Amino acid sequence: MILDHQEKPLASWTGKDRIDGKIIDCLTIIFKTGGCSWNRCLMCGYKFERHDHKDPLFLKNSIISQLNWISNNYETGKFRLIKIFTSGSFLDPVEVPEDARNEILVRFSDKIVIFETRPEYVNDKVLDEVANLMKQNEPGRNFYISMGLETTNDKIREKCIDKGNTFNDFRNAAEITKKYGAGVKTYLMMKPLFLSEKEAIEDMKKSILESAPYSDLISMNVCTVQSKTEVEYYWKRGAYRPAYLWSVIDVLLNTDCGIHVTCDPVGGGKKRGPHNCGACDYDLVDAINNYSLNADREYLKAHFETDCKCKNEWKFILENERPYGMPLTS
Amino acid sequence: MILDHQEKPLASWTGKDRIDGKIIDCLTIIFKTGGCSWNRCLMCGYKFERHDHKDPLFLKNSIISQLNWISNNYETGKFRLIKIFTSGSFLDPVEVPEDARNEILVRFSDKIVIFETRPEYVNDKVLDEVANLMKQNEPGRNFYISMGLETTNDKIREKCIDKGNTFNDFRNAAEITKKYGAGVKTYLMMKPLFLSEKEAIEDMKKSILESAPYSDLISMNVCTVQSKTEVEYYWKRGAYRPAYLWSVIDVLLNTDCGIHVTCDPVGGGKKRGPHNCGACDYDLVDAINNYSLNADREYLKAHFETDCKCKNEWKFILENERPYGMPLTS
Amino acid sequence: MFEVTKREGPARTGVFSEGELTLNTPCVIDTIETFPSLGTMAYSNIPLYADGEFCGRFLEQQGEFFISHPASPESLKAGSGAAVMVPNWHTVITDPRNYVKWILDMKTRHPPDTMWYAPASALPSNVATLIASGFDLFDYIAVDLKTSQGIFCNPDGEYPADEYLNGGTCGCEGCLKGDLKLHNRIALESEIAKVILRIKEGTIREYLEKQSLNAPNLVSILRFFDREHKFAESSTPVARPIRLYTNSGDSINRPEIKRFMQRVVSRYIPSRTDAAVILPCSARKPYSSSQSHRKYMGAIRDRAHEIILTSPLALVPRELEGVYPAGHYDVPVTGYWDMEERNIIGKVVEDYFTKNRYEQVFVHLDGDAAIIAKDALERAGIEPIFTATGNSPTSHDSIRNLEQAMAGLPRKSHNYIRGMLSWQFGVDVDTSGMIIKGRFGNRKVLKKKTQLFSIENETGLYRPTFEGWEHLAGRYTVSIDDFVPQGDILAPGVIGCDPEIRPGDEVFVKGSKAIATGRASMGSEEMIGSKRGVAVKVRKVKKI
Amino acid sequence: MFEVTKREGPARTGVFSEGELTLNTPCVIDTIETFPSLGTMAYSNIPLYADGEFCGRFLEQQGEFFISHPASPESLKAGSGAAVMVPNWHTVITDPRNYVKWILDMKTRHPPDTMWYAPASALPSNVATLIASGFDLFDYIAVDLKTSQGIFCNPDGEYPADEYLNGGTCGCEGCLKGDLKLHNRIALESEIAKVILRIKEGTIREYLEKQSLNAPNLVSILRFFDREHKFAESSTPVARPIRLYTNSGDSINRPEIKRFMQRVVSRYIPSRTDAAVILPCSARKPYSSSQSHRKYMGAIRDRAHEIILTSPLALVPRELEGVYPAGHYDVPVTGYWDMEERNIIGKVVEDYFTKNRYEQVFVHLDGDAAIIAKDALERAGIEPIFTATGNSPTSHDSIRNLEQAMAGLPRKSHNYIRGMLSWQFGVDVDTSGMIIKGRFGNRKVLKKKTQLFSIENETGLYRPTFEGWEHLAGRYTVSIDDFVPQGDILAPGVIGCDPEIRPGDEVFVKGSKAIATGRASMGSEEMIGSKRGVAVKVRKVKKI
Repeated sequence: MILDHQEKPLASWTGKDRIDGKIIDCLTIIFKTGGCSWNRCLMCGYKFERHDHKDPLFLKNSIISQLNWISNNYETGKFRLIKIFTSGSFLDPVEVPEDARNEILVRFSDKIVIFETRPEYVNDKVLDEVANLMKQNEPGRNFYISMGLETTNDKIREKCIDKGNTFNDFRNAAEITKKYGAGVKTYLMMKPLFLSEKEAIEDMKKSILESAPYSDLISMNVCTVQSKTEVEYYWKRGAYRPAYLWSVIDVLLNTDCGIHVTCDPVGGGKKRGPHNCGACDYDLVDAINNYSLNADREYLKAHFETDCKCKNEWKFILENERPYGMPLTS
Repeated sequence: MILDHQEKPLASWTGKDRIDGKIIDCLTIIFKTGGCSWNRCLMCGYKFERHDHKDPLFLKNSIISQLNWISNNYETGKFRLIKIFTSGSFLDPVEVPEDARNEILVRFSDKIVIFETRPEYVNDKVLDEVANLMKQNEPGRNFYISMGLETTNDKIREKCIDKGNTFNDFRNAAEITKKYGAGVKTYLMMKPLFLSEKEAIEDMKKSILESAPYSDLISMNVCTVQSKTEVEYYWKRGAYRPAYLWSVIDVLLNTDCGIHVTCDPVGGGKKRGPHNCGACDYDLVDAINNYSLNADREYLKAHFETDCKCKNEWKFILENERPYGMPLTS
Repeated sequence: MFEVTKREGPARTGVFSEGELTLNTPCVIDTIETFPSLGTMAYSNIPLYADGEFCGRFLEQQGEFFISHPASPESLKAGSGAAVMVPNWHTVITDPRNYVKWILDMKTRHPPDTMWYAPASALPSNVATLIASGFDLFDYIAVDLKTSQGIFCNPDGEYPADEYLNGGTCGCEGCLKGDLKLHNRIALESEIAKVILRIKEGTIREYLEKQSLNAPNLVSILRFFDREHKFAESSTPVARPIRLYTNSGDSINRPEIKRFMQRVVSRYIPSRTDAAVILPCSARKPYSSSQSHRKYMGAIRDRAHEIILTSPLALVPRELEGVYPAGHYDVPVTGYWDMEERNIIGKVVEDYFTKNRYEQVFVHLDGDAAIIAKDALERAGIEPIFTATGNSPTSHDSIRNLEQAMAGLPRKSHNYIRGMLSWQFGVDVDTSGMIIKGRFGNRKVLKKKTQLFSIENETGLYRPTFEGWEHLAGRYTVSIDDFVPQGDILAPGVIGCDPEIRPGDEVFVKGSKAIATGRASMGSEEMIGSKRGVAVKVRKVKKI
Repeated sequence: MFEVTKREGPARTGVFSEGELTLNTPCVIDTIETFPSLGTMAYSNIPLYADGEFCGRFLEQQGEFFISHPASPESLKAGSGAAVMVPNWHTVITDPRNYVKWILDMKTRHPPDTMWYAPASALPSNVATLIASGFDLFDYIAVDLKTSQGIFCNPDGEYPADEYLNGGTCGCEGCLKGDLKLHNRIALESEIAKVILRIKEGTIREYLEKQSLNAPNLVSILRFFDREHKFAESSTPVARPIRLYTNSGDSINRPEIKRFMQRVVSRYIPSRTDAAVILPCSARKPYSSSQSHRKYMGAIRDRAHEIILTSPLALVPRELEGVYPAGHYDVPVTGYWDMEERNIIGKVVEDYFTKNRYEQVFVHLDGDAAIIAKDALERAGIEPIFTATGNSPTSHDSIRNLEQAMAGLPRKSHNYIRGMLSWQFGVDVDTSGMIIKGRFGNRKVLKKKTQLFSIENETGLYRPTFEGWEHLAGRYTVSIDDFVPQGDILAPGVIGCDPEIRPGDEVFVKGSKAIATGRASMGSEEMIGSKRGVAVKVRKVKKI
C-alpha cells in the first residue's frame, strides 16, 4: 500500500474541530499543487507555495505521493474529519489534476472531507463526480466545499482583496453544492487592506449575516501579514494594521446569524496577526480559540468585558479612525 | 600781557552756575598738570590726562602757558565765577607747583574761584597763602575749595572708590577752609562700583545729609564709565550699571539738607552714563539740568511723576537687586 | 477660498473662508464637524504608498476637500482657493525621504493659494515641522489618540501621563483639572499659536531647528528639505528687520545662508581685483562698527578690497556687510570651526576666488580661519600673503604687518553701490557719479541731485526710485495688465514676473497704463500661480 | 544637609534639609524668605570678574550660604551638605568661556554633596543649562524682572508680552488671568519640573541639546563643557535602559559617545586579528537582529572579526553590539555623513586599526562610509579589500563578493565574553571554558557549572557574581571600612575606590569584614568626596 516515492505535503497537522455541534478529531493537509490559477489576492501568501511545473502528470504524481506520505505518517483511521487545502482550489483541474483529486477523495471517502475551492470550479459535472466518489457511510453530510467569500460586499472584495469574483458567484456555487448533498463552508476575511477598524467590523458583521443563508459552516479568518504580499508592503510602511482582537471578539459576540461562526486567530497577539497591546493578547486569543471549539458565548463575553489599558485606545479607534486618516495605531 | 608760548588746557567751557541762589556766568578750566598723586580711584578716567614730566619748572611753565591761552581765548572779564579742575588736586604742590598755582589765583583774584583738591592738601599754611592772594572785592566768599568726599561712608569709599581718605579727613579740611573764610564745595559720587541701585540711593541720601553741615555747596556726580578704568572693566563684563536717572531724581527730590544739591548728569542717557530705557532719558536729563540751575523742585517732581515703561523695572530693581545678584539690568 | 497672508518658506499664515466659516491658519479644529463630508467617505482609503494604477482605479474626488495623493496623475490639479487634503499623511512622518519627496511633488503640482489639511498628524512635538512643510489645517485626532493611550503630549514629545499630568510640567487648565484630553488639546493649540507668532516674527526656522531635535525623523525631514534648497528658498523672505540666529549645525544650510553664499559667488561684482584682504569677522555688526575692524581699516586705508571670512556666511565683501543676513546673523562662537562648516565655507572661498581673479590676496586671519582660507585659495591656484602674526589679527604686530603689506597699493574706496546692486539685483551698474548721502538711518543714493535709491536701515536693502530702476536693466520687473494700480497689486493682476523675485524684494511694476515701485509680498512662483493675495505692496505709481 | 539622589553628569536631583525646611532640588523658591540672611548682606557685592586680591580683601563668608567665587583661595572649601551660592552668576551667562571655566574650577574645589544656588539667573529658556551645570537652587528674580519689563518668558526665550500673553501660546492660570508675573513664575516652575523628569528619565542631555538652541551662548556653553569631557563624564551613568537619541550635531561629543569610542580604542580587546570585516550599521538594534546583518553574517560565517562602522559611535565590534549605547542609539539618517562626523569617526577607525594590527581588513561598505574607512585605514597604513559592489552592501553581488573574500579564512566564533569584559572592566580575561547560556532576557556566563556573570538585558552590561569578580583583576573595587553592610553602602562608608567607577557601574565591595557585589549609584569622585548618599546599591553580601 505504501509507495516508495513519498513527498511531504506543504503542511499537515491534527486537531479538534466543531462540526454540527460535535467536536471531532480532524486532520488538516495542505497539498503542494500547481498553485492557484487566480493568484492575485492581496493578502495571500501562498502564491509561492506551488510547483513550478505545470505538467499534469508531474502534478498528479506529486500530489499522490504527498497523499501517500500522509497515509504513512498518520493513523488516518483516527480522524473523522479531513480538511484539505491547496494554495488555490482543490477543484481547479489545472492546479489539481482530476485523477489526483479523485484519488484523494477515494482515500478519504469514509470520512467527512472539507476541501477548498474558488466558486468558479464548482459546477454540476464536477460535483456529480465528487459526490459519487464519497461514500455515504453515516447520516449527515460527508463532504463540504469551503469557499473564500471573504466579504459579501463586492466592492470591498474587488478593491481590498482583488478576489476576482462576486457574491453572486458564491451563491451560485453554494446552490450547486447543496444540490449534491454537500455542505458549504464559507470563509470570511476580517479586515483586509484599506478598511478602517470600524469598517472592517461592520463589513464582517454584515457579511456573516448575508452569507449565513448559503452556508452550513462559517469560518472567519482574520487577515495576517504574510511575506511578500501587498498587505506586507503596506504594513511595513505603517499603512496597514491587522485587526484588534477586541474587534474579532466584538464580531463573534455581536453577530447572530444562527450559525456558530468559528475563528482561528492565526498569528494572534503577534505584530503580523490580529493583536491588541501585548498585555491582554494571550488571554484573548485563548478565549477566541475556546469559543470556536466550544461555542461558549459567556466565556468569551466575560473576556470581552475585562478591561485592559488598550481598550480605550480601541474604542477611540472605532470612533475616530477614518479612511483618510488610518491606521491610527500599529 | 599775552605771552608767546600758549598751550591749550585739557578743556575749557563757559556756562551758568548757581551760587548762593544766584545764577552767574561761569568759566570752567581743566588744566593739564602733573597729575593726581593718589591716582587710584576706581572710576577715575583722568589718570592718563597728565604730563609725563614731573619736573616742577616744566609743569609751572606749562600751567602758566595754559592760563595764558585762557586769557587769550576768553573775555575773562565777563565771568563772575571761575571753576578750576586738574586731574588731581589744585593744592598738591607736586602736581601744581606753588608758583603756578599762585599765578592762577592772582589772575582770577577779582572773581569767585572754585578749585578742587584732595583734603590732605588743605592746611593752614596753604590756606593762609591762598586767602591772602584772593582780593576781597565784594561781600561774600570769593573762593571755594571743592573736595571729592564721594560718600560719607568710609567703608564704601574704601571698597568702591579706593579714595584713600576718610570722612574725618574731609571734615578737618572743611573746618580749616571755613577758618579762612572760604566756602566748601562737596562732591559726592552716586553709584560707584559694587553698590546695588538701592544701596547707591541710600548711600547718597545719607551722604548728602551727613556732609551738608560741612558744606556750602554740594554737587552730586553720577558715576560714568570712563575709558580704561576699573569701572569700565566691570561694565564691559556686565558687572556694573550706571545709575538710573530715576534714582538720580529720587535723591535730588527726596533729600532735604538745606543746601541746594546740584547735579550735572554727565553722559546722561548714554550707556556709559546714568540712563534709563532710552525713551525717557532725554527729558529727564533736561529736567535734572534745569533743577541744578533753577532749583525748581516742582518741575523736577512733575518729571519724576511721569510714567515710562522703564519705571516699573526701576522700582523692581530697587526692591530686588541684591549685592549677590546684581546688576540686574544694563 | 484661501489667501496666504505671510510666507516664511513653505510655512505661512492664511485665511480660509467659505460662507459663514472663517479659519485663520495654521489652526486645529474638529475637522469633521466643520467639513461634514469627511464623515461620508466610507471605504475610500488609499494609502500614501499606493501606486498610480491603484489611485487611478480607486481614488475618487469627493466631499469638500480636494484629495491629493503623491501618485495621482500630474494633470489632476486643485483649484486656487481650494481646501486640499492629503489622506493618511501621518503614516509618512517616520519616513523622511518620502515625506519630503511627496511634499515637493504635491506642492509644486497644486496652486500655492490652497489650504492644506494633514489629517491625524499633528502633535505638539511635530506640528512645527508640519506647518513648515506647508500644512495649514489640523485635527485633534492624533492628540486625542494619545489621550486614549494615557500619553501626555508637550512640545518636546510624548510621555507617560501618570508622571507628567501631575508632574508640574504644565500649568494649563487640563493639568489643573487632571484632564489629560483637555491638556493634550491645549498643548496642540498652544504650540500652533507659538508657531504662528514665529511665522509673524520671521523666526520659524530657528524654532524648526529646535523642534526638529524632538525626533530623528524630524531632523532628517529638515535636512532633506535643505537639500532641496530651491523649494523653500523660493518663498523665503529676502530680508528681515531682525536678527538671524544660526545656533544649530543645520543653520548653515538654511535658505537665507545658502542664498547669500550663492549670490556672493554668482552675482556680486567686486570693484577692484588688484588686491584683496581677507579679514576675520566680529561679533558686532556691521563689522566696521567693531573695534577690531576699525583697526584693520585703519591699516588698510582703502588699499585693498576687504572681504570678511565668517561662519556660516563664508565670505562677506565689505560692501555687503550691512545687508541681510550679513548684518544680522549671530552664531555660537567657541573658536573651533567644525569640519562641515570648514568644508562649505572653503568651497565658497574657492569658488569666489576662482571666479574673481585678484592679483594679490592677503590673508589677515589666524587659527582655523587662516587654514580654511589657505586651503581654499590653494585649490583656486592662489598663493596668498599672510599678514596676521603671533597670537591675534588685532595684535600690534599683526596690524603693523598688515599696514606694511599694503604699502604701494593704490587707494581706492569700496564701491558700495555697485557691490550692493550686483548682489541685490544681479546687475552690473555703471555707478559713476552716484554717491551715498545722508546719516545712518536715512541714507540715499544720488546721482547729481536725483535720488536713485534709498537704503533701508533695518535690512540694508536698496529701494530704487523710478529713476533708480532705469539702471537695473529690467530685472525684478512685475508685469501687470492694462490697469492703473489703486493701492496694492493683487496676484490675479500679475501677468508675468522675473522668476528671481522673492517675498520682500524690491520690484518694478510695469503695465501698459502705469508703472510703479513697490515691494513683493510673495515670490515669483506664487505671483504666477495664485489667484488671491497681495503680490506687490505698491509705494509709488505713475500713469503712463 | 544636602544629599544627591540621582546624577546625570553635573545635573542631579537632591534633597536639602535643615530643621523644618526640606527642598527637593532642583527647585525655585523665594530664597530671601527661606534664607533670611540673604536680606542682610548690605554692601557685600563682589563681581564674578573680581580678582583674587580684591576677593581676599572684601569677600566675607556670612549668612546661611557658603559663598563661592571663582577667584577665592583654593583652600577655602564648603563643607559637605552646605548650601553654596555663587553671587552674580547671571552676569556670566553670556560669557560661555568663563562660565564653563569657573564651573569647573568651583565644582572641583567644593564637595559634590553641596546645594548650589545661582541667584537672579533662572529663566525658563536657560534653566536647563543652569541645572546641567550643577546648580540646584533658583529664585524668581530673573523672571520677575522680565515681568517688570513687560516680557513674556517661555521655554524658548523671551518675547513681548503684548503679543504673547493673549497669543494663545500658553494655557496657564497666569495667561488665563492676564497675569504676566504669575505666568512667568509658572513657566519657570514648569520648566524646572520638566528638567527634573528628564533627569529621572535619563534624557536630560537630549533636552539640553534642544534647549541650548535658544541662544548662541547656550550652545557655546554646551560645547565648552563637551570639550572638558572628563568633567561631565565622571558623573554620567555608564548605561541606561532607554534609547539614546543623537539628534543634534553636538550629540557626537556627548560623554556617553566619547566614552564608548575611547573604550573601544583603549580597553577593548579583539579575539582574533587575522581578518576583520567592517560592516555598515542597521537601524534595528542590535544589528544582528536586522535583515541586512543576517545576510552579512551568513556570508562571513565566522571567518572574520565583524566590526560595524556607524555614526556617531564610530566602531562597534560585534561583541559589543548589545551594550549601551551601541544597542540603544538612534540617529537621523539621510545617507549623508557630515565632515565633522567623518573626521571624528575616521580618527577612531585610524586609532583602532593602528592599535589592533589585523592581517587583512575587508571593507564591506559603500558611499561615504566606505570613503571614511578607506581614508582612515590608509592613515593606519592598511590596504583594505573592498567587498561591496554596485549599489548596496546587501545586494546579491555584494554578498557573494563578501562570501568569496572569506574563502580560506579559518572559522572562529566571536568571543563575546572576552570582548565585553575588556570593554566594561578594562581587563583581559582568559575566557577558556566560559560559555553564554540562557535565552535572551536571562543570559548568563558559566564556567563549568559556576555562574560568573549575568547579562543585563536592558543595558547589555555584565553583572559579576563573586566568582565572576575573581576574574576581574581587582578592577572596579570599592573599599569599605570594617563593617558588614546592612543594605546599601553609603558614601561615608567608602574609604577608597577605583577612579574609573561611574554611576551604574558594577562594583566589587571589599572590606575587612565582608565583601559584596553591587551597582554604583555615584561615580568615584563622589564616593570619595561626599558624606551623604548611597554609594553602592548592594546585591549580595558575604561575611569574611
